Amino acid sequence: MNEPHTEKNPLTIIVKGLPTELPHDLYIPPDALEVFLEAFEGPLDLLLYLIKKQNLDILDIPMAKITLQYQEYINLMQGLKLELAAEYLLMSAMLAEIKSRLLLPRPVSETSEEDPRMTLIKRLKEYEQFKKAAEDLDSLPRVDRDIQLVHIGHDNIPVERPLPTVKLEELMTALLEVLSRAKLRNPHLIEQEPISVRARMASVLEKLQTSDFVPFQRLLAQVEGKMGVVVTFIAILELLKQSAVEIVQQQAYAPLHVRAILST
Amino acid sequence: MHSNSIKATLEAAIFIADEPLSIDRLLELFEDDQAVTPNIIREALATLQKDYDGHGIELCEVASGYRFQVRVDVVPSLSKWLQERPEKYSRSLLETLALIAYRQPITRADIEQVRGVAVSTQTIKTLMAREWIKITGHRDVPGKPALYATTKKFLDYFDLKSLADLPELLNSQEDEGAKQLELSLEES
Amino acid sequence: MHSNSIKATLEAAIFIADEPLSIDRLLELFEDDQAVTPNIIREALATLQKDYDGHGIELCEVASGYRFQVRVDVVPSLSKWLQERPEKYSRSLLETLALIAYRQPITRADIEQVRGVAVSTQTIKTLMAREWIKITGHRDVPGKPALYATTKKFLDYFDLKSLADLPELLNSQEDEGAKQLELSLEES
Repeated sequence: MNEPHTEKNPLTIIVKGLPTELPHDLYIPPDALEVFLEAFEGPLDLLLYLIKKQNLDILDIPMAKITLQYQEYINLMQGLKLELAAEYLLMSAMLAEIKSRLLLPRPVSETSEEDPRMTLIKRLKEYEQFKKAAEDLDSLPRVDRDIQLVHIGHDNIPVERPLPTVKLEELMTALLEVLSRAKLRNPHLIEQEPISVRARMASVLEKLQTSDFVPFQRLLAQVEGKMGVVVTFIAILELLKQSAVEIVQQQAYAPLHVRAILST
Repeated sequence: MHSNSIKATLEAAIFIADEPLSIDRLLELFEDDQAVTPNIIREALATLQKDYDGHGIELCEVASGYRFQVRVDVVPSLSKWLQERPEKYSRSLLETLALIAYRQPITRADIEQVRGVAVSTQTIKTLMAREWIKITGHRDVPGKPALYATTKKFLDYFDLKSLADLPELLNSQEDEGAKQLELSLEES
Repeated sequence: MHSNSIKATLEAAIFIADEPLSIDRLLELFEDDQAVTPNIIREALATLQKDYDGHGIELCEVASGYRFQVRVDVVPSLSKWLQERPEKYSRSLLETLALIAYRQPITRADIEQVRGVAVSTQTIKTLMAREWIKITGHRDVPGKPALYATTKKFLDYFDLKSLADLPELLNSQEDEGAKQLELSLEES
């Protein structure tokens, strides 16, 4: 078994001035632990680091030792009340399980079940593969950092903006569509609006064409009952809103007069 | 520095710059090389200019310095290529145009009556700008609404000699539609 | 059209475009000239590429087409003018991107399985916003998770023509590794 070569370790910088009560190969001062944890992408990354640090082969991990080390890190971080992602604790449990299983004699019948160590090793190797792939990707030449793209402005080139084209058939289709829609809609309208506000607006305006001011009351003919009065009232309001008519009152409580505003 | 690599550096620099580069500005690239003088740069630029003979772009000297630009003789092919694909007219515009074509002269309120929704001012403006419709008069009702009709340009565009050449509404469903149109226009 | 003027037109078009141009897009330059085929364009581009030998810029082919770039050996001389600090990408973003690139199409759960940690929504968002990845479908399992794949823009950004040009994965030695594993387990 190789001894840990901490001096080759990229983390040696944060390794000075250690408290003596830390495990002998955990050369990290407590205030650097958070930084330390951030340096890892997860439990697999941490595990991979522990293995590499001791020049171990992934395929030949001494489970007991690695499990112990991993758990020491985890305990230390928990002791410092650092919030650990659940994945780290899950891995801790998994390692403990593998270790305990290896201590038990393997029954012959258990061959069909995959060796838990094998599963871990596969995952570690797979993660290592993509950790390396990410580094490779990062070192590829890339636009902005290594590659300068070349463009020439084209403000001086006039660009036409062509108008949309229409075919006669499209016009026909549009017409047929609007007509079939109108057909569906019309009976509806008639039922809902026996007296059309629109028509009433027109007749109100007609009455206003004859003389200057018309008394408000005269417009509200009662021949059509309550409904007629309401519709006429709405029509007048609508005309007022459209600035088609104006309403005047000489003094408070005096009769209202309506007059059309003639467009010139 | 070798003259070829001076030229290559100048070339790349002018290409990546956002504005024309003066000799002084280009000289800054060679601060560490005392041997590179303004004259050397001028010579390199002159050679570079010749290198681009027969190319689609050229190195030009403008008031504030040097820049690359597209050669005039390729501009027409590019201009057409750069043009954006024409947009399509909205269905509401086509319906409005169809109603004006088949029931002219017609007011905006008439169109709204048949379509059941408001006709946007933009639609009318677009059709007017295209000179496919015009105002032929005003209906003699309160508000004197404008009466729209199609133009000669409209007929020309659709390759029609007269409005009579517009396709007829043929089958029964269409007859029904035509009747419906009459009805809804009468009501308004 | 004369071959020289085809070449000049292609050249100018590639220079003014904001993105790499495909043969198809370039073909649109010659819509009115039936004689110009994709092969003629390819030949013209090959000649153009040679024309730029010894220049400060070069014509490069990437996944989505052709573009001009400053020659790698000239970039250092321009470094003074290229002061913008290029963005650095986090390890988690790079690892996620690597998994999508090599294992596409892949779900977020697949990525998390390999990395042993959760993939943040922000990471996926960033990759989507850069248009380096896209959703190509959904896996037919409960929850219908999205399947991610890389885009041509991703390849363009990393100066690659196709996924086959990605660096090879670390030798997985799966068969050999498995054998060794058996051995070491026997020993332990």
